[in-house]
Order: sequence, then structure tokens, then C-alpha cells
Amino acid sequence: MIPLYWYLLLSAAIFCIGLFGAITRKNSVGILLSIELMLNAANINLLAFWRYLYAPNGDLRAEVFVIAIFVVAAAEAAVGLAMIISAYRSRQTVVANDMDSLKG
Amino acid sequence: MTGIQILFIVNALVIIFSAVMTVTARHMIHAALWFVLALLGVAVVYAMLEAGFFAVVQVLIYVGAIAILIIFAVMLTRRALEDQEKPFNRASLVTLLIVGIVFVGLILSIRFWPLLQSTTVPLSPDQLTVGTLGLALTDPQQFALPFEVTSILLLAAMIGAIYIAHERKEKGK
Amino acid sequence: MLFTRRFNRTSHITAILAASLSFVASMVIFIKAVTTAGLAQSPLGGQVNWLPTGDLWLKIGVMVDPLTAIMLFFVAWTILMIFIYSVGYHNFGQPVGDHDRTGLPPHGAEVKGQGKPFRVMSIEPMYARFFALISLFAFAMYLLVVSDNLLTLYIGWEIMGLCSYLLIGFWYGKESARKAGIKAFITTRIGDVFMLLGLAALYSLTGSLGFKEILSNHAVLDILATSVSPVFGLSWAGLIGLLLFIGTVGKSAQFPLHVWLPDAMEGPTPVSAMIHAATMVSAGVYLVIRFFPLISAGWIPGEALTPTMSVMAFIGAFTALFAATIAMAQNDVKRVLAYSTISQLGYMVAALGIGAFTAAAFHLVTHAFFKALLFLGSGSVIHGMEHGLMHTGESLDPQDMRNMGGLKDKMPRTFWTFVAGGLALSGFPLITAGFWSKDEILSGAFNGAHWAVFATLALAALLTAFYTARQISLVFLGEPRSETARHAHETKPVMTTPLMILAFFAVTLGWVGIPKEFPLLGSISPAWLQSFLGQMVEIGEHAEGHSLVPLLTSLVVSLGGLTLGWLVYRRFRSADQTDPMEKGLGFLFRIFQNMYWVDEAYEVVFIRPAGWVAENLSYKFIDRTLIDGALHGIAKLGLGIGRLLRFGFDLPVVNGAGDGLAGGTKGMGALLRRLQNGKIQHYMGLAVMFIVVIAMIIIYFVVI
Amino acid sequence: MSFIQDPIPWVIHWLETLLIGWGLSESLTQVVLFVLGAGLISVGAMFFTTMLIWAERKIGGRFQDRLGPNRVGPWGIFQTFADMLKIFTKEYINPVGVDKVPFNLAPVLSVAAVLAIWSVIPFSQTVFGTDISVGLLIIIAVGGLGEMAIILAGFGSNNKYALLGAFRAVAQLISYEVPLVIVLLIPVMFSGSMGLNDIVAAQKIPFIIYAPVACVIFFICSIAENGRAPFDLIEADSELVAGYNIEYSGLKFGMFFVADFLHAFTSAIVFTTIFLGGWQGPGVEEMPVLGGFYLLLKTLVVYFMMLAIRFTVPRFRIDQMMALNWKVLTPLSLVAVLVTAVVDKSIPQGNSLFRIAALLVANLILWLVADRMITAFRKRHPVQVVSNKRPLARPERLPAGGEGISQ
Repeated sequence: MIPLYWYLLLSAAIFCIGLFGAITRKNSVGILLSIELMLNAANINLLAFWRYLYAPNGDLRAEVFVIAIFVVAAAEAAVGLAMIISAYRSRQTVVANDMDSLKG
Repeated sequence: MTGIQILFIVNALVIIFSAVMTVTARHMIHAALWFVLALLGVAVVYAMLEAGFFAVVQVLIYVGAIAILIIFAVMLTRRALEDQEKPFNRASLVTLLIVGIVFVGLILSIRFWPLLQSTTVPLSPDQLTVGTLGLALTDPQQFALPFEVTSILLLAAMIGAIYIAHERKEKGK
Repeated sequence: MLFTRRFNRTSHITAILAASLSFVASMVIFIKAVTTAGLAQSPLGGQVNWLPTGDLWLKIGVMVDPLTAIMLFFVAWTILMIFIYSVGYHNFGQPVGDHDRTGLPPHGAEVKGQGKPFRVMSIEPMYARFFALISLFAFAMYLLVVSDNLLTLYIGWEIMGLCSYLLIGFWYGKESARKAGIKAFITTRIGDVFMLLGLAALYSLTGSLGFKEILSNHAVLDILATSVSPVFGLSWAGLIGLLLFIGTVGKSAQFPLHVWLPDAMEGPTPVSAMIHAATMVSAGVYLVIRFFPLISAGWIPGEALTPTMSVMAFIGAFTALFAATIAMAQNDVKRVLAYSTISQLGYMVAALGIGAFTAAAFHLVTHAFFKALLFLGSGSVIHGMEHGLMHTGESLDPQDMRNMGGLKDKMPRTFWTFVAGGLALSGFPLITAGFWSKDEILSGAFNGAHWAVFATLALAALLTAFYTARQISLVFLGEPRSETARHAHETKPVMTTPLMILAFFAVTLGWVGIPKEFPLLGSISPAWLQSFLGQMVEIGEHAEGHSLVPLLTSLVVSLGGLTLGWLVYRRFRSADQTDPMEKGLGFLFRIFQNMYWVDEAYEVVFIRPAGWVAENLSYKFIDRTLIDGALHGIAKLGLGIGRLLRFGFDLPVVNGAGDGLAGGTKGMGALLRRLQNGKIQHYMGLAVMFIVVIAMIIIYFVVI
Repeated sequence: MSFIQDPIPWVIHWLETLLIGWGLSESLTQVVLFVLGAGLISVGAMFFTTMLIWAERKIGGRFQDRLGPNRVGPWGIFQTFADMLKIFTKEYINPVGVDKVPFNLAPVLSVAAVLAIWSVIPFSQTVFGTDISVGLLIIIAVGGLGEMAIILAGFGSNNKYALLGAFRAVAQLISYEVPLVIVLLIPVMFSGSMGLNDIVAAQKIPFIIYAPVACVIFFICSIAENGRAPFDLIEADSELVAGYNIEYSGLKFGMFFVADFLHAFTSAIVFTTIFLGGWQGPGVEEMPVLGGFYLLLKTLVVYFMMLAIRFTVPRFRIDQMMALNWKVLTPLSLVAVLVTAVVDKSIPQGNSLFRIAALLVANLILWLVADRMITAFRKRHPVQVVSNKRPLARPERLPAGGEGISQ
């Protein structure tokens, strides 16, 4: 039988990998991928806690949260990719650090 | 070490490895492929958590929609992706340090928590059906409002994405 | 709004459809509310769970009690009328103007008809936007009325502030409109800040913002009334009431903060009607009425007023007189009405101050109707005048009353409805609604033995009647005093029909509130309104006998004022003739005409020094690090303070603080801008790093 | 249960007892049986596909007034096997500059995606891979995997035509998934479950009678999903040489080929299961084996209809294809779901005949309205065949005096 903290370790690992990628990846699509990874880690956590602590007494909040995260991930992917594509159209680059027209 | 544990460990290794490859792969397209593999692994994890619905939805949404979207974006921005220099910016080492600290912190915090040794209790089948979740989502006394809010968010995202990505023929109006 | 820009028909159909839907709903609710017994004790309405926070749910909900029902009644009527009216006002179906630009009122279009080309009025360039905004406005008002807790009320309140800003500055091409919009925004904002303070205090004291929990809960009210607050020894109830009341002062333009309302005339006329009748100012008074139990907590009828109430009574009465005198000397047809609104609001506030609860509500309702009527009527007049302008290319102000005259024959429908409204405003005895409500207030003041208030209000009533008569005789009676007036003619039925409906209410609505003690009429009247609203406040109306004095007074003042005004302005021949009152009053009149130089005074006292500070500190700093201002919260705060100081209306005390803060922010921004290299990942990395550091510190100090 | 009534469970039971008799543990037996079943299903599917290919070519020939394959064996029935041999023995070409991983991954994925669907199909009352509560979702999800395969093939074989084909393919597939998924809500509504077994069990009267509109939309969409004519812009030979599988040869191409036919047949099965009542039929209760035959029969009918459409209707232009999806099918499916939900909920449960009649009427009204609207639209915006930008050689267009015409 699998103890709960295995899942948590797994999600922690995925989260950290995603964090690293999100900060260091040059390509903005890569940043998007990393963020999706982090979201997945969060989902694993939620579902694990749900299964181990909440499901026995029929508490559904965690599942609702997971659904919300799915929606957020989809929305974020759609909008993010749209932005990346339009940015690519305008300035021919997808390297996040080159898109710094907001610098002071 | 029961079979299910072995299965979990193998699966976890697959996920972590493909996640690392996702982050480090040079070619964006390969990164996306590894990403898909990691997502499938995560779906397996969901299935092991007896959340079959979410496992399938994971495959449906991520592999079916998001991954394809991403690969599309990769192809549309193809020319910029032929760069062969290393895919990280110069902050990578510092970040590695930070992330390591975060990871260690997480592990410690996990270790110090007695609750987390708990194991599962078998669920009655009606607790695992999609029906209960669906009813809860449409019950105004439970989660109807958050559900509607998420749907509105999705709608707004769709409109926004279309509005951003669609190239305007003439400037102004 | 984004998509309907090209489809004007769609936009106004949508808006009116929505308006009429909510209208029907409101009527249903109103009927239901009227037919329900003991509504005040058990209001209609329900709550729905909002987000789950921890284990308890954050609830939002609606509540319908008698007050809400009354509000819904007139709000729904006026809003629907205004919507329909504005279709005509913005020249729907007319050709697109030749050189109209968005942000400017339409200039009219050449039409090559048969024979020689002639000018007609052209359609509003930003037609769809107008309807989008005004719909949002209406939505905010409904939200505010039906909400069952102070929080949602505040949300609606703020949305209305925004909409008023957008709509007053609707023709943003005009400098004056922009200024007026900003002025309105800032002025009301001052009030709102205080209101927010009161809200916070209330929440921190009672732990709830629901009306039912607070207002109809004696224990809470007593505690609030008895416990003493740190501020000038007021009781907490008094303090909170005072803060909320300041919010009202801003919103419904009472004396110190009334300056924005006249300038609000820069917006399109339906907007003015909206602001004056249906939404903004009514909202302000509604707030005070709603919180009357709190404000009057610890006050026994017939005894001395609580400090808050006396403040309200004083400000209200003073505003009433003050604004009436100003209105007496204005020439812009809309400004007169604006100042009359201010004074009428003064009436209500004063009535509340002396505890005449139902009287205030009653006057609020009737006033909403006849004021909406008057504004729409004046809009129709202006419209007719502009139509005249299209014919005779003379250059004169179509809103100046001195250029009008004799429009009675040109636009009869507008004339009669306008007269009905004007009589109601001046409280013409027996047949008009205004009479009954005003009489309620006067008798309330009289019976409560608040002589000063009574006298002031009576005088104000006299002036009201006077300037109403002045306006009517200047605009409609006599001979046309310009070519334009000669060529003006009646507006489309889509504009006049709402006028008639409103006129009907302006006349008849008073009869629901005829007091019992009224001679020979009171016997047949059910005094329905009093009984309906009376159940709201446990402290009943202190009706110890209805003496004839206030009745006679109101009779005398209204009739006298009307005749006087008509006598004076009957023979006002030509536009450039000096105002007969000016001969009479001389210097005093000029004071009135220039509105007591209040704006100038503010200019000297607040704006100049504030502007100076802003120029020397904020400007350079803003220009230098604008992006930081946009990105960093701190710099944004500095920017905000710079703005606030720049537009003034802020206590000079703040200047010093703002000075220091702006300076500090300047240095900070200069320091921070080096971090500010526009690279997202850089920010993210920094954020994570600091989170880690902070977490480590916390763990070090707390855990270990 | 006797062998005659229901052979396959009988065999399974027998195998179980046999293996346990050999001393295998309970769970291990299960695993073995699962592997065996999966192998059998996939192999059977493959074998079936060869038959399908032959049948399709034969029928296609008849449609186009040819003989079709007729050399190898009686009626050329072994033609496909000959082709298989050829494909196996072909040279294993790996073009230059391809992206190895996607290029080799794609064919496997494309076949696997189709075969995965078979794991949830109930072949008869008692024979099915697994009965999980979200079978429909699985079908859609693995459809997504198929799209992955196509896009990988297009990207991996570095070739403009392949990439174009992949773009078109994915655009088409994703677009047509939208109405597909939407109308799938209707059977779920009726049966109150997403498990295919429950859906079939709920179809004493097939859903095609309850919801013809949804049925038609689903049919069109599934044709588009497996990208055959008239939706075969994916491998429109005349426009982009062969679409995404242009660079493939030998066995890899064979896998795409198989996947294509198998996908068609699978979507026919899915259609039967969801709308034609799967194994339902007279006498299945006492003789479940009949269910399999019923399923096969219905599926073949549906498949024949697909072939008929394939060989008779000409190919769409890409804009027409998109317009059909986004302007007709998607709104129609949304409205259909709404109407069905309203009607279904407004009618008290129980008297099923009245319910069916009401739903049928509602669907027909919906259909009529849609048809009227489409025709009205066509009247207002007639299709413009010749673009007015094309310079038309008209004598009056020629410059005066005839100069400009080269002698």
C-alpha cells in the first residue's frame, strides 16, 4: 500500500523541476510547458490529499479545485500561446528575455 | 514491496525523467513530446488514486488539447527554434540553488508531518462515481457558483485568445 | 460594447430589452412586496452561497423590504423612461454626421433633399457606447437597491461612481466635459473614502455587514448607541452614521461637496436625468434612509437630536436654502434644475435629520419622478432649440433660457408636461405630488419643534416656487426672443411619451401619501405610504396632531412664489436685457449668479497649492519613472497621490504628507528601476528567491 | 451458462480453471487472461482490417464501375495479403533530415490510438474489454492521441507537404471534435452514464429514434474524424502529394494504411454502439452470443454507408469544410443539446412512448428550422465560384486600338 507522502514527494519533485524550467528556460513556449508541469504537481497533491484524507467522508472540495485547475491550465495555455504567437509575429522572437519592452 | 508500489515507483521515475527532459530538451518539439509523456504518467498517477475520471480528463485535455496547441505554437514559431545554443538563460545556476533549497524545504516539511504517514481506506463505489461530483457541481448550495465562475473564465479566455491571436487587417477600427 | 459599435439598433434594443425586463421584474417584486404583510419583519429575498472559505460560505444575497420596494418602483419606472427617451435624444435613425467625431456631440448632417440641401441633426457617433455605459449604470443602481448587505451596496455605489465619471465625460472631446467628469469622480471619491471608513468600522464592531443583522437588531443598535467612540465623544453609532452620511454628502451633492453636480450637466441630458432622478443622488439619500435606524439609534422622538442628526439637519436645511438661492439666478436651463435638485436633496437630508423618516422617503420618490420629468423636458426643449439652430445658422447657446421664450405653442406636449413637473417641484397645492411630500417634511419639522429648520425650509420652498415660475415663464411663455426659438418645434413621440408617463406620476403619486390628519382629504386617504414605510422604523412617526401651520405655510409659499416669479418675469422681452432680479437685488444677485464663488474658493484654497506641489514634485517624478509607477505598487501610490494633490479637493494637511511620500517614492523608484529590466523571468526568479529567504527567516524564528 | 449461449465467457472460465489448475495464482491468472484478450482483440482487428481493405476496394470498384481486385484467389480475396507481403518486403527507407523520434513514433501511435478504442467497446452483453464509467471520454481522449500521431508524422518527416498535410489534418480533426463531443452529451443524458455498457443497455429502443439530429451530426463528424472522402483533405493527393504520410514507406506506411481503415471501421462500431443500440436485438437475453452478430451486422451496414458516401461525394474545399463545421454543425449541435435537455426534462419520466414521440418531433422541427435557415442564407449569399479578382480575357477589356496584343 502506498503511503501518502510518496505522492507528495513526487509532486514536490515535479514542481521543483517546473519551477526551474519556468525561471531559466529561454524559449517562452518552454516557460509555458514548465508552468503546466507545476500545475500538474499541484493537481497530484490535491488528488492525493483528497483520496487519503477527504474522500472517505465524501468531501468534494479537492475535486472541484482540480477541475478549476484544469480550466485554468487550458485557459492559460490558450491565452499564453496566442500571446506568444502574436509577439512572434511582431518581433520575430520567442525568447522571453528579448521581450523586455516594459523595462523602465 | 507489493506490485502496486513497484508500479508507482517505475511510473514516478518515468514522470520525473520526462519532466527533466521537458525542461532541458534543446528542441522545443522534443520538449513537448517529453511533456506529453510526463502528462500520461501523471494520468496514471490519477488512476492509481482511484480518480479515473480525472485520469481520462487529463489525457483528454492535456494530450488532446494543450499539447497539440503547444506543438502548433512550436511549429508556427519554428524559425526561431532552430537555435542550437544552450536553452537556459544565465540565471540557471542560481536558480538551481534556489530550487534545490525549495525542494529540501518541501521534503523536510513533509517529513515533519505525522498525518502524512496515513494510508488509504477503501472507498465505497458510490464515492468514486462521476455522478456525485456532477451533482455537487450543479448544486447551488455546494459548488454551482465556483463552477459557473470557472466556465466564465474559460469563455473569457477563449474570446481573449481569439482577439489576441487574430491578426488585424487594417490598423485602427 | 466592443462588438456592437457598428450595430446601433442592436445596442439600443438590447439595452431597452434588458431595462424593461428588470422593470417587469421590479414591478412583480413591488406587487409582491405590497401584498405581503409584515414585510419589514420578514423581508423577501434569499442568499446564495458564494465561495467556500474554509468551512463557512461567503454569502451574497438580495433583500426586499418596504424601502427597497419603493425604491424599485421609481427606479424601474424612471430608468425605463430614460432609456426609451435617450433613443430619440441621440437621434437614432438620423444620418451620420458630416464631420462628427467620436467624443464630440453630433454637429448635424447635410441632407440633399429635393430642392436645396438643408441641415438635419445627426446620430450620436458613440451611440452604442452610450447605451452600454448607461446600462451598466442602471445595473449598478439595481444592485445597490436590492443588495442585502453593505458590501454589495458599496460595490454598486462604486460602479455608479465610475459610470457617472464615464458618462459625464461622455463627450470627452470637450475640455469642459473631461474636467467635469474628473471633478465628479474626485468629489464623490472623497465622500466614498469616509464611507469606506464607516463601513470598515461597522464591520470591525459588529462582525457583519448584513442589514438584517445590524439594523433590525436592537441589541446591536443599543450597544452601538451607548458605547463611546474615540472621536469627539460621539457614540459609535453616531460616528459610523456620520461617516456614512459624509459618503452621502459626496454622492448626493450636499453642501461642501455639491460642486460636481452642476458641472455634471456637461453630459448628455438623459445622463443628467439618470444621475439626478434615478441613480446617483437617490442612492446617496437611500443610504441614509437605509441606515436611519443606526443613525437615529439612541434618539427618542421629541427629545433633542443626536449630534449626527443635528449635523444632518443643519447641512440639509442649509443646502436647501443655499442651492435654491443659486438656482434663482442661473440662466442655463439645466443648471437651474441641477441646483434645484441639490436643494430638494437638502430637503430630504434635513427631513432625515429631524427624524421624519417616511417624509424623506416620500419626497425621494416624488422628487425622482418630477425631476426626471423636468430634466427630460428640458432635454426636449434643448433638442427643439438645436433643431431650430439647424435651420437658422445663428451661433447662440441652445441651453440659455434668455434665448428661448414662447415655446408653449411650438412644443405643446413638452410644455404641459414640463409645467406639471414644475408645479410638482414648487409644490403646487393639492394636485401635485411635490406638495404632499414637501408638506410632510414641513409638518415634520414643525411638529418636531425644529423652528430653525422649519423656517429655512419654508424660505427655500418659497425660492423654489419662485425660480420654477421664472424658468417656466422664461422658457415657454412670452414671445420668442430669438430666431432659433421661433424655428424650434416639437420632438419625436419617442421622447414625448416618456414625458407624459412621468407627468402622470408626478401629479398623481402624491395621493398615496396624504396624511391622515389632513382636513377633509385625510379622511378619505388611506395614508398608505406612511403605514407601509412606517413599519420599517420601530420609532414610529411622532405624529402628535397635525397642525394647520405648516400646511398654510406651504400653501402660501408655493402659490406666492409662483405668482411672484411669474409677475417678475412676465415681461422679459429680449435676450440681452438685464435680469429684473438683478435690478432688485444688485450685488446679492451676482453672488447667487456666481454660486457664492465656491469653485473659485476651492481653486484658491486647495487647487493652487496642491497644483504647485504636484508641479514641483510629482510631475518630474512621474515623467521620469512613469513605467515604475505603473509597475511598482509604491510608485503607483506616489502617482496616485500626485494626481490627488493635483486635482485638489483634499485637505491641505495631506499636502505635507504627500510631499514627503512623493519625495520618498522618487528616490525609491530611482533605486528600483535598476531591478526593473522588463525580463519576466528575472522578476520571477527574484520573487521566488525572496520567498525562500523570507520562509527561511520565518522558519528560523518561529519553528525553531 | 452453456457454450452455445455464450461461448467466449465459457472459454474464459475454462481457461481460468485450467490455469489455476496449473497452479498459477489468482492475480497472475487475471494478468495472463488480460494479455491474452488484448492480444486476441488486436490481432483479430488486424485480420479483420485485411478483409475490410479487400471489401472496400471491391465495393469501390463496383461504385466506380470497375472490377476491383480480381487476380489473387477467388474474387481477388487474397489481394490484400499479397500487398501485405509486398509491404513487408519493401526497403526500409529513412529519409535524410527527418526527426527520428517523432518520425518513428507516429505510425505506432496512430495504430495504438485506434486499437485503444476497442478496449471499451462492449461486443456483447458479456464480452467487453473493460467497463469503466467514463468510456465515452476514453474514446474522445484516444482520438486526441491519433491527432498527436498525425502531427508528429507531419513534423518528423521534414517535408513541406507533410507539414501542410499535418496542419490541415489537425485543424480538421480538432474542429470536428467540437460538435462530436457536444452531441455525445445527448446519449449520456439519456442513459445517465458515460459507460458504454450502460449506454447500450439503455437502448431497448436505439437512440437514433430519440435523437436523429444528434445521430446525423455524429455520423458526419466521425467521417471527418477518420479523414476519408469527402473530408480527405488530409491526404488530398492532388493538392499536397500524399499529406502527412508522404515520406513513409514500407511497414510504417503500412501501419498508417491499416490505421486508416481500422479507424473507419472503429468509428462505425462506435456509432453503432452509441446510436444503434450496440448488441441489442431480439433474443439477446437468453442468447448473448447473438449480440455479437447483431453488432457486426449493424456495423457493416454503417460501414457500407460510409463507403457509399466515400465513393460518391466529391471532396470539400478546405474553407467549405471549416464553414460546414463552425457555421452549421457546431451551432446545430449546441441547439440540439439544449432542445433535447429541455424536452426530456419537461416530460415526466415513465411513459416512454410519449417521451420518444416528443423528442422525435422536437428533433424534426429543429431539423426543419436549420434547413430553412441554411437555404435562406444561401439565397442571400450565393456561392461565388469565379473570384472577381481573376482577370477575365474579355475583348472589351482590351485596350483600344488593339495595341497590347503582341503580334
